[in-house]
Amino acid sequence: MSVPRSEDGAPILELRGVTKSFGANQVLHGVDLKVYPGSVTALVGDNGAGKSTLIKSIAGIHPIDSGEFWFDGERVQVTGPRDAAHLGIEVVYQDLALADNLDVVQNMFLGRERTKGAVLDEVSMEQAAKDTLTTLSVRTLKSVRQLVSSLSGGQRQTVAIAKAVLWESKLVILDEPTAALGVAQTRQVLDLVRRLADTGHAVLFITHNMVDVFEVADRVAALYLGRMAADVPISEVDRTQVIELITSGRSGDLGLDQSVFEGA
Amino acid sequence: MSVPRSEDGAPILELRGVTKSFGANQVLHGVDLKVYPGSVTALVGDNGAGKSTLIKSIAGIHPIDSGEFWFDGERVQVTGPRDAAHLGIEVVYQDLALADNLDVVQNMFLGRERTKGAVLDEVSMEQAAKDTLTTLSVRTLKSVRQLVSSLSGGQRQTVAIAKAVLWESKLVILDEPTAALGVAQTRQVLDLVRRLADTGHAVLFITHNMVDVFEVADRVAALYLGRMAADVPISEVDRTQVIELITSGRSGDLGLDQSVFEGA
Amino acid sequence: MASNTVPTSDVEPGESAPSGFENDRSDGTVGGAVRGYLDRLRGGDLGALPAVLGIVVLTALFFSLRPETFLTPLNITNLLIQAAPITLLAMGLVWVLLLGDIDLSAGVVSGVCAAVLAQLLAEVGVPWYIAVLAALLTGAVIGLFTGTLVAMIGIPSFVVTLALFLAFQGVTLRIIGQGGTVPIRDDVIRALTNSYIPVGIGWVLAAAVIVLYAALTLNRWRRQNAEGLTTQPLGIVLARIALIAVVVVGLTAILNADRALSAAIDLQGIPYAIPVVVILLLALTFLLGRTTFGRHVYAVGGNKEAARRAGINVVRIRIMVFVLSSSMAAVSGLVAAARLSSVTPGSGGGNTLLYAVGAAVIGGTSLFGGRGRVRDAVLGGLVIAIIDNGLGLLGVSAYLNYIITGGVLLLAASVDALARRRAAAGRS
Amino acid sequence: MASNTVPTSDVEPGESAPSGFENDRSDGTVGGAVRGYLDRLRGGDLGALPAVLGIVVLTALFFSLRPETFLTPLNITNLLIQAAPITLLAMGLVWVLLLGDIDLSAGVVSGVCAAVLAQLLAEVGVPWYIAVLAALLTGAVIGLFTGTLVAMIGIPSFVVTLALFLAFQGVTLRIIGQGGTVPIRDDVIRALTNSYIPVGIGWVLAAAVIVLYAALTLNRWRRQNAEGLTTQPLGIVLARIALIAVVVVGLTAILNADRALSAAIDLQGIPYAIPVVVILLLALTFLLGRTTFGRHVYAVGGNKEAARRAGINVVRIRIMVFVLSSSMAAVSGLVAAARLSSVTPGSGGGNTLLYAVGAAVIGGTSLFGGRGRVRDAVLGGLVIAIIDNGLGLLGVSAYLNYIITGGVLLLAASVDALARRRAAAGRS
Amino acid sequence: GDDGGSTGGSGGGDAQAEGKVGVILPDTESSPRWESFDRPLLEAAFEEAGVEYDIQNAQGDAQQMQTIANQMITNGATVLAIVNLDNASGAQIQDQAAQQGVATIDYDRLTLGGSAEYYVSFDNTEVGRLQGQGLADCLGDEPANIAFLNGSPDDSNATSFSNGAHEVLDPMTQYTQVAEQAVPGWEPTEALTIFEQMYTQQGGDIQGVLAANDTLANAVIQVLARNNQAGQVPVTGQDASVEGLQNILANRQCMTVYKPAAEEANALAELAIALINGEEDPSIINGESEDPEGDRTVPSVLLDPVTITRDNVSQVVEDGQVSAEDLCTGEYAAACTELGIQ
Ligand SMILES: Nc1ncnc2c1ncn2[C@@H]1O[C@H](COP(=O)(O)OP(=O)(O)OP(=O)(O)O)[C@@H](O)[C@H]1O
Ligand SMILES: Nc1ncnc2c1ncn2[C@@H]1O[C@H](COP(=O)(O)OP(=O)(O)OP(=O)(O)O)[C@@H](O)[C@H]1O
Ligand SMILES: [Mg+2]
Ligand SMILES: [Mg+2]
Repeated sequence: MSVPRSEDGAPILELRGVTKSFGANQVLHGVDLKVYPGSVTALVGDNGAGKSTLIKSIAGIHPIDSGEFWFDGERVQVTGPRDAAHLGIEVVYQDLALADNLDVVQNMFLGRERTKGAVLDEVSMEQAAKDTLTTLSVRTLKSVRQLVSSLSGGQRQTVAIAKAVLWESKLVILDEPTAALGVAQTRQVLDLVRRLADTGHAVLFITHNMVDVFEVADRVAALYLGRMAADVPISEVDRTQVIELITSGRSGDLGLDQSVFEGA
Repeated sequence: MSVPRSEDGAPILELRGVTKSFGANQVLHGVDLKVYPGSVTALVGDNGAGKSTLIKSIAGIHPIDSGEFWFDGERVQVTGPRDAAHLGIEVVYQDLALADNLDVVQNMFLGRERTKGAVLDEVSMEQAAKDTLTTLSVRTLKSVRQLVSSLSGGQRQTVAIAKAVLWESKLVILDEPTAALGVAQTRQVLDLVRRLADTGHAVLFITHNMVDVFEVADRVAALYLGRMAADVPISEVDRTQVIELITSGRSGDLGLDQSVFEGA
Repeated sequence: MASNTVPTSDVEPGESAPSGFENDRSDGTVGGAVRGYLDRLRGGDLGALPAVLGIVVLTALFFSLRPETFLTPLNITNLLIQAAPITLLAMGLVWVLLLGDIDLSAGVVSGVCAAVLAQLLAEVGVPWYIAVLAALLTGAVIGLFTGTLVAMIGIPSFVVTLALFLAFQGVTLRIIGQGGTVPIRDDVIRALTNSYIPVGIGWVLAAAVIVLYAALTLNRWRRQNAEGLTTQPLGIVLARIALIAVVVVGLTAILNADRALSAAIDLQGIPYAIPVVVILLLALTFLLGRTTFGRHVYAVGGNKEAARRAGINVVRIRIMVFVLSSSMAAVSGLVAAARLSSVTPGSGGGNTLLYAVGAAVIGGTSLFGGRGRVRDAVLGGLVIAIIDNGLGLLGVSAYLNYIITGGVLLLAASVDALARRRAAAGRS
Repeated sequence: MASNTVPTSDVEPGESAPSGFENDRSDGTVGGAVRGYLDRLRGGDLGALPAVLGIVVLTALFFSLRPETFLTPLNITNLLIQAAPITLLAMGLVWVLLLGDIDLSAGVVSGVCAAVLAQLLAEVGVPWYIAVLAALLTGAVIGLFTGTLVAMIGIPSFVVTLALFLAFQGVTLRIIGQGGTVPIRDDVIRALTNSYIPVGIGWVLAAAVIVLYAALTLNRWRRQNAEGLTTQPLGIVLARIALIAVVVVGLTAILNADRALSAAIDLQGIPYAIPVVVILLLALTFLLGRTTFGRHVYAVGGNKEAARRAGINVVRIRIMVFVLSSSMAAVSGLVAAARLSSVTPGSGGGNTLLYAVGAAVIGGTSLFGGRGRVRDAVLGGLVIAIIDNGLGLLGVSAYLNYIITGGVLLLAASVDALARRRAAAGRS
Repeated sequence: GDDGGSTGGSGGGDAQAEGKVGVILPDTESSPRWESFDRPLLEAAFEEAGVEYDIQNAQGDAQQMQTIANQMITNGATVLAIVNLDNASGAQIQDQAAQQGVATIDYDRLTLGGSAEYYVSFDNTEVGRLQGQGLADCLGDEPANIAFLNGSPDDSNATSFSNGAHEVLDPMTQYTQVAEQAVPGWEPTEALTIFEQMYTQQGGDIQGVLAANDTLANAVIQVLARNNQAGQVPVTGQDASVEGLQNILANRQCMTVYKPAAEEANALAELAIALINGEEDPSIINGESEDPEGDRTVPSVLLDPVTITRDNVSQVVEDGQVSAEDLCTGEYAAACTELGIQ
């Protein structure tokens, strides 16, 4: 839609000092993050570092304990997924969240059904679903009227991704979207991520795959035990540094220093 | 336990002509497969090719329509997961299958609780669970008495893997075990897979990651649309060939030929 | 990671064309559609089959035991009127069950609404339409209350409605108060079950229903076909229209036949309660199957969290479903009151609710949410009414009646379960 | 993919040591344990708190309304006997609910078993222990039947037990005869609720319970501590033992006080039904919490498919749970029959079942399976018995009784729900 | 029914000077009378005599009745009157009361094998006999098919009613008994279906219906009305409820059995007061009843149930059991005028 902007511009989403606990278990410790339109930000971190918790907070699934969200230059309160959707944030969750009793088309249009008058416009939704799935290289799906409960792991993930990219949102967040995908499908999703950014959308992309990070990301943000260890342009780090940031929270000048933990 | 044997020896598990349909949807078409003790067989295939269905058939989750299972040289009937467990087959499923209302220790010992007299031996189970998890490089888990519903995606996967490797089974089947794992954890699992094979166990390993395939596998079996396109030693194929087998079912001399489909 | 394009020409398209969606292109023949249906049955998707089978088997059974009375126009009319209150109640409960919730208070709510109606008519003397409106409003307000407690406060629906089940018994007792029963004398209300549509008008209505159904079905088929989407072959569509026509014409003929037991009297025509049930069935089926609201109800029942993440206002949907269900309970209470021409403190109590839930479940609605249709209530309601009606003709003693009713219910349910189980051999 | 070893020395161990499991090492202080408990509460894990709060609030309420009678030894004894049948029934139902199933027939099963007992005593004249055995066996066989239908044939438990709910009403009616009652004259059976343990023996029993509890708890703590596993600090363990001791001693003192209303009569001692409840509570708690069977029940309730894949014989577990639950229904029927010294065709009917399920749910057991404890039945049963008992003292009219009972249930449930909801602000 | 105040020394030894009466009514469904007649009438009688009282309803549940009895005794009742739900559970309550030194009265239903001091009642078997006779009177000597619609199968009083009716009707050979069913829970909706099916099965060939009470009778009448037979087929009833009386006024019901609740309530109040005051042989005692099971005789106040037909409907109004205002609404006004009811 708009022209791509570099990360020097204003961030579309900015988090300041976000903290979040589950009972006694503090998962996020004052996390700052900036996501820019027209660029792909890779969010990396060890298992259990808090990546999914962070993006669920952005999406309004979890209320946060403290911290600020700024979207498009304004401070916003996100109290539920509906708020996030209204802002123009679309999310593919790691745990997918599909309604198993509905079919592929119904899931893809859930919450945003097309209607003709009061009546659901099944014809147009079915057509649009097929078109989108085709661009994602889905070739083994027998029918778009199949219940998602009967889909393979990769097929489910594709449906979730297709659902998110159907809507031209300002910010697309993808939590390990290629984890269950085959070679060809992964290729399509990476291309899609790049294409989204190139057409001016902001993309936040969680992955454990370093190859993917260095292929599509413009920036990389590393979480270490719930703290943001680094949030830098991809050009400033190499693969070994990113892995160090993930596993130990620091790498050379970058990352957290001991004082952070002692201050806690 | 036993000394490693090469794939020239007798296969521990052999499938002959396994077919399986879900209603009108035929998913497996006469699949043959051999898995050898002391070696890692990578099962690859596109999303929806039928990999998970195949291993669920082996594990007795799905009854098959026709075909034969041979285990350790004998023809066997597997009518449920209990049969598979008795044979010495241990499986990590793609959809994990953990009881969300139980904690990590309880899940890891589910179905094989240790007891002292009639009473559960919680102390020894907790200790064993901790030991196993530690070898899998789990560092962010706060407590082994945490409910698995509160675990991150990668932590859940680790628990499922830990549950399977606790038992020294003859055949270990892993369905995309590293999909949600971080860099370090993936490393540990790959090492573990190799170690299992080197100590004489048979491993059947499903993955979409070609790097992993070529790192740990001794053989590679490629499923294409429910048909076994190739089942060959890793030394006979290269990466491009495997990808071709996955995406088109054939590569040069290898793979299915047109007549297979015409015969159907 | 070379992205190979797949040589589609290599493989035979009919079976495994890798371009996908091959099952979405029907082969357009009736035979293919029938095969598809049998495959679905084998796949465990039994749909209405078990309930329909139950109706057929029970009808055959009672007909063989009481050939001279069971299938007379009089008894069929009785049967339909007997089935109406429970069916209406179940038609509301289906929605609650779709959410994975339960409403134990639905039966007594129907009693409260009927009591409101009766007292307004008897004590205040308002015209019937005001009283009906008030009763429906009472139902809706109760639903709003229940729904709010369940969806906003988050108390499990079982507990909320158990508490309300008790409380509303007291309310009915209070409303009815001295005298113990309130007779209903209003002719319009009583007409619901005690008067009959003139024969001519009955036939016109029947024709209208058939034409409307045919027009809508054919139009839908035409449109889908034009877009090249999944459709059933025209033959099947026409066959369904024919089936509906036969059922409607057959029932109309039976209800329009003279069913008086003595020659002196003239007793014929469709009882007004029947079109009420049919219209509500059509309206609710439309709401559930063809509108956004219905879609969201399924989604909330299938996976609340997924629905929430998709931006659906889960709280609103749940509240609205309880309002709808309690309003249907009110309608059911009205019909039951009309049938008895009076309201007692026990109205809607006893086994009313369990029968209604049983009707929905036997019809095919799942108690765990996400699976069910409005017509399930009608089919299941018929099964239960047939058992009751047939046993009444047999005139067995009370204890046998309990045992046989239970036994038949069990049998009906186990046919269903066994069929699904056989099918499940092919499922996870 | 370099596998860096993590420089553990870099980070402060107490908070985020990357070696994991830090929450498993308790800091060993009482303060820490209390903080942990508060954190768990905030985290939404309320445990027994809402039910205990309910008991306390209701007691305070009724005490303030009827200060001269509510907390007298006589009334407390009455209360405990009143609570016994419903508690016993709920103690069985908890297991069924843990599986995510329901048993609508449990109430009438208790009636059938009581009818068997009564007829064997009255008509056949067998000794009491044979009659009791036969009643328990009847319960077990019924459970086997129900469980088989549910677990092997795969009919939803709601439908099976709805059908059996009807059928068993007929069976009781058959056994007892229309409009009949069978009096129970056997002294041993009647002693359950009408005779009392001699004061001295009562004190010995109380002491035994306390010593046993202390020994088991301390031994467990010692063993866990020795292995360096998660434990509660000794202070907390001792505090819990003290709490149990206070409750047991207090209750024993109250029940051993003379509660006769006229000076001429001598009425004191623990009713025999109380140790029956306590022993079953302890035994079932052990079975559920400390054995493989109990663990598997939780697993099946939490995720049937995961349990199946883990090699658990899901069918067997479900059948056994139904056997257990129906046997407990039989025990409940015995106590209820002893209390009335008679059995009628309506025994176990009416609201019995709903109250028992309500008791389990108010105690904290989930209707969706996987969450619950045996003690929930006791706590919830007490809540319901207190409402009943207190309202009986107030002497309100029938309609108000219904409304107030419903209202109080609702209130109790919403306190729970609101607390959980506040906590859920911190959950997904 | 709440006395509000504290009774002070409820456990005190001298029950002579003061006491408290507890009354437990059985349910709300077998008849509307318990909540709508007995409760207010008893309240009025006790208030007049200046006795403390507590009236509760067991809501059809014997366990509940047991609980209420416990609570009343705890609350210091010195006299307990119960309408038992069945003999054995009633006897249990009375035994327990005796243990605590509380005197008991059987109200309306005699507890066989019980230990009540007194018994106040209409004879339930007699009620059934009146119904049988009433039906026979309406039918006359013509041969007729008759159907029985009995009360709840788990209610022992329903058995007494039907026994009485059979006693009268069984010897009458001109009648053929073509159908007999018990109505679970006295539920009128069930009764409707049950009778509808009887009627259909008999091809409408039913000339008389013995319905156990007015609520069941009304259900029968609805079925008859739908077949344009209301008024042609005599139907019996019980309770003299407004609905039943209106059906009688409109000629749809042939008779009902009236049990003047006021008489019964007053008798109970009088006996209770006598017991509290330690009176021997209250003058109101007019007979005694056999308790074959307990092998004893119980001093009784036995009241006569009255057959009400269209001719003596006015008696019920005159007794004040039903107000003319309630009865003579709308279409019934004319009949009331005709019969001189106001
Ligand atoms: N509902 C919850 N209750 C308690 N703890 C939770 C909850 N959800 C997550 N956690 C904990 O929070 C931490 C972070 O979890 P999160 O899912 O954000 O990790 P992640 O970075 O997405 O990991 P992964 O790469 O494995 O997906 C984990 O230690 C997890 O155990
Ligand atoms: N229960 C079911 N009912 C109907 N179809 C099913 C069912 N389970 C799987 N399928 C279909 O079978 C095919 C194979 O599924 P399977 O899960 O075996 O794929 P897979 O090779 O494991 O794919 P992935 O790599 O995505 O995990 C898919 O097309 C899927 O839609
Ligand atoms: Mg995650
Ligand atoms: Mg798979």
